[in-house]
Amino acid sequence: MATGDELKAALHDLVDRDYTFMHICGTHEAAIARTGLRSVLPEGLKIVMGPGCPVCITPQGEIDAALKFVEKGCIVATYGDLLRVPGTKGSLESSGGDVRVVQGIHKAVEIAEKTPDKEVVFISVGFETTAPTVAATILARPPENFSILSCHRLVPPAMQWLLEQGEASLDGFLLPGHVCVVTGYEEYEQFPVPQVVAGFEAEDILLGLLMLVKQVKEGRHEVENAYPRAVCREGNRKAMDLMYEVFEPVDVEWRGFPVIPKSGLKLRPEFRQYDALEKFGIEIKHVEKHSGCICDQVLRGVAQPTDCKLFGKVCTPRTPVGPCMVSHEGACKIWNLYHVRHL
Amino acid sequence: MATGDELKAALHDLVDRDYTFMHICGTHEAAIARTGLRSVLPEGLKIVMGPGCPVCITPQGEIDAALKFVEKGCIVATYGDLLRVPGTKGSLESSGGDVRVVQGIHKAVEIAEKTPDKEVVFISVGFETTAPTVAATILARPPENFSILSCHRLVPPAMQWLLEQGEASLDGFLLPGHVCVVTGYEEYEQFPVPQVVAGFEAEDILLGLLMLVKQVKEGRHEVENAYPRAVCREGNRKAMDLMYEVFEPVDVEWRGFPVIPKSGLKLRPEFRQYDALEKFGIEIKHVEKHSGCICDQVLRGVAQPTDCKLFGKVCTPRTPVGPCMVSHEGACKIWNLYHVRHL
Amino acid sequence: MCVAVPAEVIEKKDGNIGVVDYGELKQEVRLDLVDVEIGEFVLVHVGFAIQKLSREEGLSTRELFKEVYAAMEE
Amino acid sequence: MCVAVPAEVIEKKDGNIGVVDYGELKQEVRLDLVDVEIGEFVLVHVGFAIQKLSREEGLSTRELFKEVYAAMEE
Amino acid sequence: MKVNLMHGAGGEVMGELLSVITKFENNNAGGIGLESLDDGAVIPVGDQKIVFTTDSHVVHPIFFPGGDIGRIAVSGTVNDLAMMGGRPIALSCAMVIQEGFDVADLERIVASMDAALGEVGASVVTGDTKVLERGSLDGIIINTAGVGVANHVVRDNGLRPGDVIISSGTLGDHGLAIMAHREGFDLGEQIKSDVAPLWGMVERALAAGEIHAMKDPTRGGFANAINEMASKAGVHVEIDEEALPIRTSVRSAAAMLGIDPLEVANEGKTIMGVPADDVEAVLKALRSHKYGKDAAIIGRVTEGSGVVMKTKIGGERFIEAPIGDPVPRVC
Amino acid sequence: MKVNLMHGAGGEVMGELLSVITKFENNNAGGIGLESLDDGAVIPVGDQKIVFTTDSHVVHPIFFPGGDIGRIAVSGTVNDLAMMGGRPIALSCAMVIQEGFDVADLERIVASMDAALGEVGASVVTGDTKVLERGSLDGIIINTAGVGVANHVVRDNGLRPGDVIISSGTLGDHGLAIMAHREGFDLGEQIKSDVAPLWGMVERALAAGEIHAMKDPTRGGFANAINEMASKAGVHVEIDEEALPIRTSVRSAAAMLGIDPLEVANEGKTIMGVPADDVEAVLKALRSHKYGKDAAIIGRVTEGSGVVMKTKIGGERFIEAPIGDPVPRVC
Ligand code: SF4
Ligand code: SF4
Ligand SMILES: [Mg+2]
Ligand SMILES: [Mg+2]
Ligand SMILES: [Mg+2]
Ligand SMILES: [Mg+2]
Ligand SMILES: [Mg+2]
Ligand SMILES: [Mg+2]
Ligand SMILES: [Mg+2]
Ligand SMILES: [Mg+2]
Ligand SMILES: [Mg+2]
Ligand SMILES: [Mg+2]
Repeated sequence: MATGDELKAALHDLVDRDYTFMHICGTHEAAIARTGLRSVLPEGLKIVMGPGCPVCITPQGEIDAALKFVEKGCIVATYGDLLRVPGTKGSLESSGGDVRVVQGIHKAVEIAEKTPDKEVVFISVGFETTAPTVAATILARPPENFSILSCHRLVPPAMQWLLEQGEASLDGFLLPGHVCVVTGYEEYEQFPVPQVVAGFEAEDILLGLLMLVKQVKEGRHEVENAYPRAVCREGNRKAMDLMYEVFEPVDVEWRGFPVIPKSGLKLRPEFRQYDALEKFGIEIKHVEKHSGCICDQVLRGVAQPTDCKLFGKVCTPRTPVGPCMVSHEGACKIWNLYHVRHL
Repeated sequence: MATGDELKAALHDLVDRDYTFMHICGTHEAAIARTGLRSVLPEGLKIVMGPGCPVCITPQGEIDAALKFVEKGCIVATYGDLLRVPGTKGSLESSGGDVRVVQGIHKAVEIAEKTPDKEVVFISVGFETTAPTVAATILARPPENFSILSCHRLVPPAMQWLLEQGEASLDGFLLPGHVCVVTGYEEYEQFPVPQVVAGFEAEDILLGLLMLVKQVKEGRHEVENAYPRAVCREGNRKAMDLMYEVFEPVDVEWRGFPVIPKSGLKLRPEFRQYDALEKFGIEIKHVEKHSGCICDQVLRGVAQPTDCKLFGKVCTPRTPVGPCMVSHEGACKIWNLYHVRHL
Repeated sequence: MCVAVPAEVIEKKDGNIGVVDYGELKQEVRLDLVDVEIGEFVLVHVGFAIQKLSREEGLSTRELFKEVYAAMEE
Repeated sequence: MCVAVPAEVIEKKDGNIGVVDYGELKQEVRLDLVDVEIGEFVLVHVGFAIQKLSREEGLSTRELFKEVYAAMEE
Repeated sequence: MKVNLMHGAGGEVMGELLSVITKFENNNAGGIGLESLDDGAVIPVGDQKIVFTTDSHVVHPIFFPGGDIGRIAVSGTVNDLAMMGGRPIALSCAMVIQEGFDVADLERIVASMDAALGEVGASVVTGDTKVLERGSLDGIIINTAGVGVANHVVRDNGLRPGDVIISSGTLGDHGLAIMAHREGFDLGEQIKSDVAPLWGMVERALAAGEIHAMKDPTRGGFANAINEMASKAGVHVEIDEEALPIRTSVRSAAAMLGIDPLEVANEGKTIMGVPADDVEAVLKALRSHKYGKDAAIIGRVTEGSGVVMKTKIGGERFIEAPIGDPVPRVC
Repeated sequence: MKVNLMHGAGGEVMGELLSVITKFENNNAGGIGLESLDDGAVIPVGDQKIVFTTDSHVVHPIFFPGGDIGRIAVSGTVNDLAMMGGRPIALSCAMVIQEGFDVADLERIVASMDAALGEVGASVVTGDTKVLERGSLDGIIINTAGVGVANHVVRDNGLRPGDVIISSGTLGDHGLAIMAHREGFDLGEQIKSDVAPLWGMVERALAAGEIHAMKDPTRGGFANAINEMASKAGVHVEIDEEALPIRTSVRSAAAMLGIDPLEVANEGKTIMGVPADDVEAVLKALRSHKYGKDAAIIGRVTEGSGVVMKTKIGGERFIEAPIGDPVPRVC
């Protein structure tokens, strides 16, 4: 890998005007924050956040549904990330129910196997990176007392929607490395903007930025790969095939966004027995966002958290108003932690 | 009231040979133990215990049924006395369920009124003293989510059964004062043995004993009343009428005894909606007693707790084997506490 | 069996409810099973008055003893 | 999104299960989504290997930078 | 074996659990240690005798007539120090709080602790707070430990034949206040807990005469405390039923609930063994303090073992440490 | 307002709860009191400086790789005493136990406490036991309070510009051992907690040189401790990411679980501020003890405020006290 010092020097050499790039990956934002990466960028080079955190973009109605399973006495298994996300009435963590943090869906299935007299519902969030793991597990036919609440989302439809809005004056996109591990990046070639697939070490991100600046300067718009040790153009076909064997795309709302066509994943009819919503007769309800929250603009890259009047006052990591203040990968939360306090 | 000293002197004057009287009231035993009454009696005068503790004589199957209501998620309300009585699998206290100690059935009904979304089952033990309070409450038509497990027992059928056995060489009976408050004592006149209704102060009991000794000496066998401030021959007619309006006698097992004809109380058909057994489809199962336990003999007055090989060794108040070691009014428990330790 | 305690009726309320005094301790109890007036004494069991107590009879326990014992003296 | 960590496959078991080493830390992971051999590197996400990592490609990131930067020098 | 509720209720059963829990080889810091199971320990530091004790407090309801968990948490530890002859100096306060607990209630509790501290001139100087998630704790647990300084250490094992047993006041108030106040008995606030920090009163008694043994009759009540004192000292104690100070309201509630007032906790009383010559002076000193005005002679110590009560009827019966917490009974 | 879990996780949020819980007027016994929120309090008794501290311990699971709740209960209090410069003398032990708890587990816990006590020559001299009914507590809570004696009191607010920050060893071990061991991650015993009583090590360091400030990075981890030390002293602290001692296995688990190892508890470490002249000697003393062999210089103190980390890439970012207990994240 190239050293950080070389990359920083190259970027400083190269950047001669203002550039704004968007990443659409919470893990990119977390890495940027953790490594203090913004502090080493040349002036003028800005990274803004897109809708890349699967927890942030899970609408409140889906969290409320998860809480309904708790109420019904189910064991609810999920990733730790979802524990503290507030629904209309509290969070999974404060629900007092039997909520288990698991590493992945296979561990939730193990719980179901061990407690055959209890219903186990797995709250299944995640983008294309995660959905294939769910598909592989469902294909192995888990026991009858197991089901999932599918909150999956697909990245390209959201990116397309963003580009159609055309609000943010973006010079290009840092593509989500781990999504592309699975999907490859062929699908992104349809978008007429500079794009680079990047990994998650500071050096990976610096390299990605360097390649983006170069594309802009050279007037190109294509998809380049700065993460070749993990990503190839075709991705992981086996994983993608499994995903589409089990799921089909569906129109769905994103938190802070309207309904985006074909941007969600629903179990195909032959796997409906694992659909917790159908099994328990629960419907996802749309919940109106708090009026002052500009999360939608933040997630579209047209506003920064500090542009929000509620930021740091009414809306804090402890009393989150919008989704972006909720997740560890949420833009507002990360800004609250790393950018604002003393700078 | 006559003073204790006068009564003691009179008893000592009078007792010239061995006398054995049986009381059939746990509260008598408790009073005797609490006041150290046996220590002031003349030598030769013995008081033995009969089946007078409603907790002791409640068969294990009925406790198991109470635990089933806990399992079914009902709120179980009962008197504190029943909390620690072991069923086949633990006690109400250790069940982890929503078990409420109430002063009486009316408080259980209040709970049902306050929690309309929960079933409330009242575990209803007690002799004729208690059953009318239950009857009065049922007649007022409690809410639909309320029902009772009727474990009631009647005293005279058990006394008749005891007399028919003829094992214990008893000189007479101290009749249960508070049962007779309600029933009066006319019904006891059928039994051809000396009987005296007694109250629960030390002086009341001493007076009762004095009257019993006198009957024996005079060769009489009748029912006399040493508790006239509370008991009259006809009892409380209003209470008895209510009791029989709601309940009908039924053949039933007593813990440590066989089935005694017409010795229990069952809700009459028009009140069956309040019968928890029918409501939840639960049956009382007969549970075999531990082989070494001689509780049945203790309760019939033919053996003392210290005659039992298990007493104080395998069977202690903490690890009760038989019913008599369970209740605060149980013969074995009381002997363990007050008689055996250092004497 | 049956813990029961004497108490004085100090108030009557609607719905067969009365307030009794056990001795520096007052409580509401049910009066369904007895007909009593304020100032009378009752025996209370599981929160219900189960019988009126007669003061005169109560006082006469001493007499009762005297009778019994006197009879024996002979 | 998606925390994923590289690990070396050190054992393969029945039922699409493998043991990986993240660096002084071993764990069983699911191999449903990849075809790998012992000694190869994978990227692990939510307990599943989601892709093989190519060592050669990994090493060539430095080359990639050099290429990119060299191209710019011109 | 599993721990059960009786293991926590004092008396003989609790002894079994204690034998496990006190199996420390490192159990004494050169004074009186864990092995003596007294109200507290004594640690010599320099030329001073430091008294040290702890208690965790769980009370339902947390606010009750006459007090609250905060007042108990301070009084319990102040009193254990006082029972050793120690002037309370500093307390620690460690709260374990359930998620969802009302902060306004915490404020009340802290204010109540502060008031009790003020009565005896002690301070809470160090603390700890843990919050547990819903479902893993019912309400709040407050632990206090206390550090005091004793001029003259008093033990709970010092009864001697010839001693007179004094109770500093009425018995059973706290336990019956709690029970009467619980939902379902509708007795409201008619019985008040006696919870109080006793150092002021004990200090006067210590100055007035010799005290051979002292203990606060908390868990398991008087019945438990007097048995512990008798058995540790290897003496017989005889109690006069008629001399026992018990409030009429407490007696009434005890009768109604089927509970022995000698078996429930007191939180503002001490039981003392005092040599006959000093009884008058000690009694006078106790009665001079607001928390000791009902102090009474309730029995005497002789050679032998066990605790016997002379009943009103002239009978005798043993007073035994209760097994398990008393439960209201009605039949 | 209701108490929530974040109120118990250290940091700024906890501060809000603490402002309620520490609102005692009687908060100081003439030395260092509750107001200073240090690792413990100091009480002058005679010519001695008594150090006093307390902690309640709730750990799930109660037995974990490298230790158990008993070892934590003793180490936590011994370490708080040590952080004040106090030699641990006597501990109290108050257990609140759920009905149904296994007595064999209690025996193991007591033996483990005893072993930890033996390491530093302290004793459990007084105790208390409560048993709660099923459903009102999840497992066991052990409170210990500790009494120690200090020749020279060390505070957690004593950092001065020019001081060097030392960590006595690797960071994140305990927190990640607990998390990795929890059901569902199947990492078994690969990561061991660092739980240990540190007095022996601290004693050597105290003898070797001057220590301006000392704190054990327990709840909230290093991130919380260093922020508290910086803000109490009114100084700026700069940490070198590359100098931080973190085990490879801890790093791996942290990456896999999405957890920052600086935000989880350590139970056998101390963070010190040492004047430059004494750094060598203190470091040598620490490394001479088995619990200090990975001791390292990790940063420095300058004028200003806040804690900043120089990252490997040459960037800068703040280290903030965490909000809420870290939860494993996967996406
Ligand atoms: S600060 Fe809060 S309210 Fe404002 S945009 Fe962010 S999440 Fe929404
Ligand atoms: S001692 Fe126990 S086993 Fe023996 S008769 Fe009594 S209850 Fe039965
Ligand atoms: Mg004590
Ligand atoms: Mg104590
Ligand atoms: Mg105490
Ligand atoms: Mg603490
Ligand atoms: Mg003492
Ligand atoms: Mg500390
Ligand atoms: Mg502490
Ligand atoms: Mg600590
Ligand atoms: Mg105690
Ligand atoms: Mg310190």
